[in-house]
Amino acid sequence: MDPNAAAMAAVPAEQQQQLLQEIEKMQVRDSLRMYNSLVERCFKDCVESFRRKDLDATEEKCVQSCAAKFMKHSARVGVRFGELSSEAESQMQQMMAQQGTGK
Amino acid sequence: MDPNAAAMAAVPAEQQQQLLQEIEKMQVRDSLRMYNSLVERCFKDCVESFRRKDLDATEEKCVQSCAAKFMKHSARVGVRFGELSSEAESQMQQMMAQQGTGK
Amino acid sequence: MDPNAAAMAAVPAEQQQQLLQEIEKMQVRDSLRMYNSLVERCFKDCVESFRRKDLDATEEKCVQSCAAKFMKHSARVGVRFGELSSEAESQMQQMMAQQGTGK
Amino acid sequence: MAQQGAPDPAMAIEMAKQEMDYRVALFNAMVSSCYEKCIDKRYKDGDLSVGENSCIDRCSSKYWQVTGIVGQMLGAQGGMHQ
Amino acid sequence: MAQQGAPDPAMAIEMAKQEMDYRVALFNAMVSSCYEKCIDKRYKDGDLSVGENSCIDRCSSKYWQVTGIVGQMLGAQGGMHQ
Amino acid sequence: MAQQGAPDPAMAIEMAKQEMDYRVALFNAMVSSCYEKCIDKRYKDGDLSVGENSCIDRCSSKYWQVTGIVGQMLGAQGGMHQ
Repeated sequence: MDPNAAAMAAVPAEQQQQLLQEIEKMQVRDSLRMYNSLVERCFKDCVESFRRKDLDATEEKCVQSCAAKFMKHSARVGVRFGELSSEAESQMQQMMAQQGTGK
Repeated sequence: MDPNAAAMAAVPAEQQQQLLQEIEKMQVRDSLRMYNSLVERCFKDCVESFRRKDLDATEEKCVQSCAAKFMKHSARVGVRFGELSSEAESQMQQMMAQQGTGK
Repeated sequence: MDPNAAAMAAVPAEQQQQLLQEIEKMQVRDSLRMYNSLVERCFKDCVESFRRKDLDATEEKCVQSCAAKFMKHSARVGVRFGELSSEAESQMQQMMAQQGTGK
Repeated sequence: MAQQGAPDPAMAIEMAKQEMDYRVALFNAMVSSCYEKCIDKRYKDGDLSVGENSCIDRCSSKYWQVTGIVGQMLGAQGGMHQ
Repeated sequence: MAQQGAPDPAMAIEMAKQEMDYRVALFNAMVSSCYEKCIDKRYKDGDLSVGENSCIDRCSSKYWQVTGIVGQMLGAQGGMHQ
Repeated sequence: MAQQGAPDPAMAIEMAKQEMDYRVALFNAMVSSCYEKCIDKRYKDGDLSVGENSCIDRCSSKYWQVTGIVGQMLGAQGGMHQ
């Protein structure tokens, strides 16, 4: 079960539109935050010298590899996170069904 | 004087209900943030090896001790924080009374 | 072009008042965050010993220098940030004018 | 999740929002923690190595388990979580 | 706290919220700063030692004093904090 | 910035707010990153040295360039930014 679907189910129909807008806001905010933290991290790891005001070729290459790696990393963690979440979700439902509170 | 009480006093009576809801939201948000930072810290300090996908007994024990220690630490800082806040509060009130602006 | 002005232009006139309030809120929030991070940083760099409960003269001097340096640093980055932003803004406008989409 | 007759729709929205905020924060912490533990910072190229990939999988799994242990302790202690 | 005739109730709520946000952030920073300075990270058991406890007390006190010094400097400089 | 006929004023406010939030976060990250790279932490006095000042200028410029590179990569990848 999609975790967002679970959250939606708990909300009265008339309010779902509002919740969808909140989700969208959150996604924009979150991708901007991700962008910022990506810049911060790759700058920290790749730029060491301040004898010039422009990035040299090595620094530029390093930033590109760093950003590419981070995005792949983040995507992979995303897949695992989804799996772990839905495992937990179905265990929870089984438990509730056994306790007879899941009518 | 309870700091929340001070904040409440500055707010018109009709709005206090709304402020109470804000406080409650803030508390939920804050305990979730605390939970997250606790997990992050104890994971960082206790889990070093990634040759298996499950925590071993040593790691599990370490996480438990870390979390227990953090909670005790946090509670103690909370007590000190409360003392320091009310000291500052009463100094402030004394100062205002002396300046005659505390009518 | 002032970046805030750009943001303002995208917003209908009746809503500008509301946006101004949002900006003000954000500024208060941001200066409190800056204050907090300044304390955190200077505490971390200047206070090492916990054999007493009061700061000694060396620690106090260190905190003052640290805070002064941080504020000067922050102001200088602010100037650079402003220059880089307006450069980027005018490049963007030139590009749009050339593409004929800037009517 | 503990919706014992909470009929107030604004409250329901608020709870759903906090649930999502929490999940986003958990995911972000997992990303950055496992990045620190698993990724070679020399950045020779932009691909993940075989070793990095399997480290990420195990790290995600262990991180999740830590979440569970800490959650149980906090729940036992004061019922703060749910 | 500088409520010179601010009659707008939405404004009063907003100020009270920011005051609380600020206090929470200060407390959290104090917790994590003193954790770094005082706590032995080997986690042999879940209790604080005598030394850790007294370090926490002194650390809290010194952290608070740093808050005061920095606050005064910022206040003198631009009146940003009240 | 992609305002293709978005007539909803609440939406416009929201977008303007996020734009500003983003700029503030970028500025803060630049301040703290360049502080780490450029500032001598011994704090003998409260002034920036000549070397620190020129380091700050170059650091700001390089940080901005990294922003551009990463922005392009993210834009090419999924159009996430704008």
